[in-house]
Amino acid sequence: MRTSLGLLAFIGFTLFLLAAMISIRPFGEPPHREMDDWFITHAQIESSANNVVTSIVFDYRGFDTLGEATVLFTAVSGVLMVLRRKEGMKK
Amino acid sequence: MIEHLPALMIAVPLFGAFVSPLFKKKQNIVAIWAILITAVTVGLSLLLMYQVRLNGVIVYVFGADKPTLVLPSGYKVPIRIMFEIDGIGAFMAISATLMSFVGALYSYSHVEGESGLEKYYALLLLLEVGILGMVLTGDLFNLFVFLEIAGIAGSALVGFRNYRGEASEAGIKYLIVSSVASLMVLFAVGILYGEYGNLNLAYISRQVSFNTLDMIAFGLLFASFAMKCGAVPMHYWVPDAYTEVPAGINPALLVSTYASLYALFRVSFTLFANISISLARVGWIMSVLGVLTMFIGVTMALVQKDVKRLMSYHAISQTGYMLLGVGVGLTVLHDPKALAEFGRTAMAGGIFHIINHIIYKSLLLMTAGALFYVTGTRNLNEMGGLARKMPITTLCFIVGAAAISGLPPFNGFASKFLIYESSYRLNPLLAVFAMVTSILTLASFVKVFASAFLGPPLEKFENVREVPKPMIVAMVILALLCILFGLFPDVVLDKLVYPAVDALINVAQYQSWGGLA
Amino acid sequence: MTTTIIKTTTKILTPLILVFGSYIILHGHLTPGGGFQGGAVFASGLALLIVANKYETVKSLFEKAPLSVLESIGAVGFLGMACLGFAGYTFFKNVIANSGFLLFGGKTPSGINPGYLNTGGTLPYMNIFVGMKVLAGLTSIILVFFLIMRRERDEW
Amino acid sequence: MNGNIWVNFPFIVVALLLALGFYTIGFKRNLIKVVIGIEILEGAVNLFLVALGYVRGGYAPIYTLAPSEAANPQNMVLPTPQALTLTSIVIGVAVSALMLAFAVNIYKHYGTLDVTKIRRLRG
Repeated sequence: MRTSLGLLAFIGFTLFLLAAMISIRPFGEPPHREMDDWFITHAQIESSANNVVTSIVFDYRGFDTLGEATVLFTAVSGVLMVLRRKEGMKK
Repeated sequence: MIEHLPALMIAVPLFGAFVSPLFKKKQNIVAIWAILITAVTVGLSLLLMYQVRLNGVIVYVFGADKPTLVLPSGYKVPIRIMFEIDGIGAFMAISATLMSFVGALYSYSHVEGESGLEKYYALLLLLEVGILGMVLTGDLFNLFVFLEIAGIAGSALVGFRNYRGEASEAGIKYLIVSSVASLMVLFAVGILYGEYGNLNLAYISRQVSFNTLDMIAFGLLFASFAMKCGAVPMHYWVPDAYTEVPAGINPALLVSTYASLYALFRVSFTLFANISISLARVGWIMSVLGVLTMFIGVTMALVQKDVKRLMSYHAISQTGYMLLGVGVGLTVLHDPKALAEFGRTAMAGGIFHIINHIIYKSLLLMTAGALFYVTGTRNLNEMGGLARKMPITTLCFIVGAAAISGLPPFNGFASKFLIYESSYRLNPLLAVFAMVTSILTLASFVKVFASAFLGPPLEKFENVREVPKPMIVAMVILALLCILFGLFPDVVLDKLVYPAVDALINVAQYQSWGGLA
Repeated sequence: MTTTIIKTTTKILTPLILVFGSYIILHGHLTPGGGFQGGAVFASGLALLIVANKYETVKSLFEKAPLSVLESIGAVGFLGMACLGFAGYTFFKNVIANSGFLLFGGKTPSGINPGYLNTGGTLPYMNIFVGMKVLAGLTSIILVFFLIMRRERDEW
Repeated sequence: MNGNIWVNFPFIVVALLLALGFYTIGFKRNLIKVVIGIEILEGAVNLFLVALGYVRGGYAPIYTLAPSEAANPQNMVLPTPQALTLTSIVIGVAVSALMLAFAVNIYKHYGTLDVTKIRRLRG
């Protein structure tokens, strides 16, 4: 009963996703590229980098990258904490 | 320096987190360091609230020449990440910083002597960073990044007691839920980016129309944030996570749940504000979801034996009140008369309930943590007669229990009353359900009080003492806040809650970056 | 996993992988790549070193390695580079770009060019710090998984 | 619409991958398989982001020694989705590392990774 209900929900969700993906704009023809044009034309002037993607990653959207580095830091701390040895524990 | 306040809100706790693993062998120093950093952020967030009340919406553009340079000279779209802070953002920031501070203070004694503490405090600070970023940001992708930070830090902390299998299990459950939710958020953000070529929340909210893709993105965002804030069909992770996490993290974890609730409100009030026709329907969905959440949560709570698990189910049911209050407001958002009559009050009730619930539920979970600290068990049937031994804890528990049941002069009453009277105006049935839930809550807490604190003193708890001072101080701070918020609700409503409500209602101000463009 | 063939191959390959990783980090602002990718390549070289050796060797090799300190330094350095913008601009402002600063402060010609290493402003600094952080972080994840697997194989 | 389906083939693949990921998360009982399901979701979303940035006949947005047709900015693919994908890949690595750490711990405590068996062991 529970499995069939889950299967039904799953099929419904798949159709929902397919509907979304069929009604999206055609592949390879972005309708709005104002923001990206600014990046492409100004990356060399404003952030002095030939690689536009790097200029976005570290300059225009650098704050995201700080968050990304923080995510990695968090995960490393988490892994080290979860897999730490037990001997330090006293209680 | 004052114009860099929004950036400092993130940079200071982040610096604290990055530095704390260096204090590897000195466990006390790292605890004090975390308390210090969280105390500084409390000050910063109060300053931020002051600035927001002074200037309205604060915008901070990262990497521009000036913090207020939203659009590059003569260009029509925003290109950089920005923070956009209005009343509700500052309100949530205050809750987050305050609760992290109290949690760090409490943790000083509560987890003393366990290993891995430098990671523990680093993760506490990172959880705070995640929440602050979520509530302050004005950029959709940035929201996703901070959602992930909060989710990962939270789940790692849930698994802190790695010598218990249940902790790891609860941790992976929370991590699966939060990563699926955030991936769906990212998918929705991708859909919006594909349509409008931008990631700025305010800019997209001006462009959003009423086509299929927008609806799908809205559905995905609504579902994922509802999942992360523990609304009913997806509530099963909440009790596990709240039970297994050390009590010192509970306040911050609660706030991170409500940061998702904030994101839910932000999405439905601001991002999709243009779809005025069906917003009332969304409001009804939110209210009914709220009623279901509160009712199912409280009925599950009645049968629990584990004291923290019981309180966690109450956390689910209290989330329902917030959804109900704000949902009522959303239903009548485009009806100025009804909005002025009861919609604004309902939203005030819902948002006031967020901070009230954070305060008293943290207090209760901390008293449960104190019970665990002295008795080593969380099973209610094994406790008893602790009132004499731990007078301050008992007193704090009574304050928290009275507040959660909505008894007058405590803060729970103030916000619940607002919700009752306004949801009654929309549909009396909603108010009836809310009141029944409140009575059931009272019943269940009377049970906890009787079995843990009253009764004959048990032999095995002969040597039990009151918990150490830092824990007491943390609990007393929260208990005092409970009483203060209950005695002077008008002050809090005026200074904190109504600015937040008006920020949600006044979409035009947010969409124009506070009048900058 | 610790046969002679693997050990010898590792000895030859690891230096190459490490050099390639450093190249990707340093040329992040000119060619595809950057701190994260280069750090991951560098960490994969160290991972090769870890899986190809015995438990005791790895433990003695990495016991003194200040991975956690390196990670903190990388993170704080990244944050510090971002904080440079507080001096007159905003957080994350690229203050060094085109300023004529000695290291990485050179001017980039507009349009297609062969690429000059001494450009990019704060970008190469951030790449280096992030690369340091990523290599330390990923290596410590791999190391802790490796140690726990080898240590507790008998207990399972 | 009819011609759209073949033009939008990458997006259809994204939808199918998402469905596959959700199926794996929802119906598999082994924790490692659940983690794999989340990785599939991650890959699907990343593919979606990259596909959004594609411009027909476009060049990589890098000026170093680029072919001369790339000098016109209209001929470069959109750089923002690539940057977003980089961020989300690293986040995916972090999430999977932490999940596997939890899985290791769970296996150590219960001796199994089957979700239903774990639930039974807890009672």
